[in-house]
Amino acid sequence: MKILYFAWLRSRIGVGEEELSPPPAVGTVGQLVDWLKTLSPGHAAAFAETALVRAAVNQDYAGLDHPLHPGDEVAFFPPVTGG
Amino acid sequence: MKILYFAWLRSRIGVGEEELSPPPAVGTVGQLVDWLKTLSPGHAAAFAETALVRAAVNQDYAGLDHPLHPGDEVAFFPPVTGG
Amino acid sequence: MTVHVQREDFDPGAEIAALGAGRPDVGAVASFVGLVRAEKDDVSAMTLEHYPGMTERRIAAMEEEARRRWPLDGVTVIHRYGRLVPGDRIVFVGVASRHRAAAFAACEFLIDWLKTRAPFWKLEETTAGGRWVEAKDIDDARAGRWEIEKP
Amino acid sequence: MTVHVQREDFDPGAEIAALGAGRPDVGAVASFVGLVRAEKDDVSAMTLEHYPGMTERRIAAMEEEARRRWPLDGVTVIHRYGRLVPGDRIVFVGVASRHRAAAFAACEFLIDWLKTRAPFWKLEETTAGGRWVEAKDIDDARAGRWEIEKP
Repeated sequence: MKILYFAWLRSRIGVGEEELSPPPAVGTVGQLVDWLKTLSPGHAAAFAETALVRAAVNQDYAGLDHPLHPGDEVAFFPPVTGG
Repeated sequence: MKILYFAWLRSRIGVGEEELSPPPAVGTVGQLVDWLKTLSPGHAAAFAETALVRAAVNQDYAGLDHPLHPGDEVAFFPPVTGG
Repeated sequence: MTVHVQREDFDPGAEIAALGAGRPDVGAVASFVGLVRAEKDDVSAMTLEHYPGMTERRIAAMEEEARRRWPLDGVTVIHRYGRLVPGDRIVFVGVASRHRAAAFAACEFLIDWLKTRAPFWKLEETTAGGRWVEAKDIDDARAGRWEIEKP
Repeated sequence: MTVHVQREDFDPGAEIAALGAGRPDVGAVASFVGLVRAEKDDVSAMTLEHYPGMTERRIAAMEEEARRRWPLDGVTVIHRYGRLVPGDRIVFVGVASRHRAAAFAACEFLIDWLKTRAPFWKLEETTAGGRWVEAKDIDDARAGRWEIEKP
């Protein structure tokens, strides 16, 4: 599963992209966040305040309960500040 | 008093501008229209359907009851079709 | 504030750039360009007549009104007259503001006014000769209400 | 339909001309240009990061949504990324239509979406280093609602 990080999530985690294989129990975006938090202090810091984190699955915005499948592209980022 | 005509009012009257001295009884735009109608068949044709004629006094839109003074610039034209 | 009533064409890009130039507080420029449409098969061109003097004064008054209603940093209005063919630019309204909602609202306010109240008249060239365009809202026109407008 | 997410500057005048070119049915082109504002004294520049791929797809989806809602003849969206300084152009939305009300509504709809939902993030350069801009509607951000959006 391809995981992308943008803005300060990328800064805290230290990489913008990683290829990971979560355990089979990880079936939703929320479960993925809980699992990612355990990977490193940087991951834990990035996801410390989940209220400030947004997600996209396969390049479309997705909620915490969005189901995940092998091969999905999942991205995490702060609220957008474009335009 | 300077009187201006635009669009098909000008075509019917034959001139775009004339300097006229209405009689003292002409004190409003409406009274001016009634007097202008008597000047020529062209004037009568231009003002035949007053519902299709608009007026401006001193370059601001004005109603039939707008008062007139010597030296005023009065214009008559159809509903606008700009832009 | 810039108002031009002119025979010549204009450059929308240059006007938009001028509205933002040297004003680092301006974040938004909303603009409108009106083009002559090829609406009727028998119309090859049109001539736009206006009331010189009144046109400029009334547009300027509407600009002031727009500035009273919204916080604006710059306004440019250009309206052409004379002979135009389908595809020609006919009118430009550009509004600069810190706030995009204000820029849009003022821009739409000004073009709506120009389209319905500015003293312009269109003479279409047809195969059968010249034809004055009637106001679209013919019910309004026939209602016999003479314009009273205090901008 | 034209969507560009690019590092390079763009030419609003050329984009507006392209929206009307060769389409004599188009009578109205409404457009918006967003500029980088010099809002804070200590900010000399910013770097705009985005999510390549998702940005283009989501903008295209919103264009389709706009075309469903209004009768449009052409839509152009350009959004820059990378390093920008105050006064730089950052975003362009242009909409062509027979009807000016539709052109304005669709243009405002698209820029509102770009400003609040497109996956862009601003990193300000300050005298003290880089600083990620927080979303303006911080109450919204803190409400903990993860984005669910079906354009």
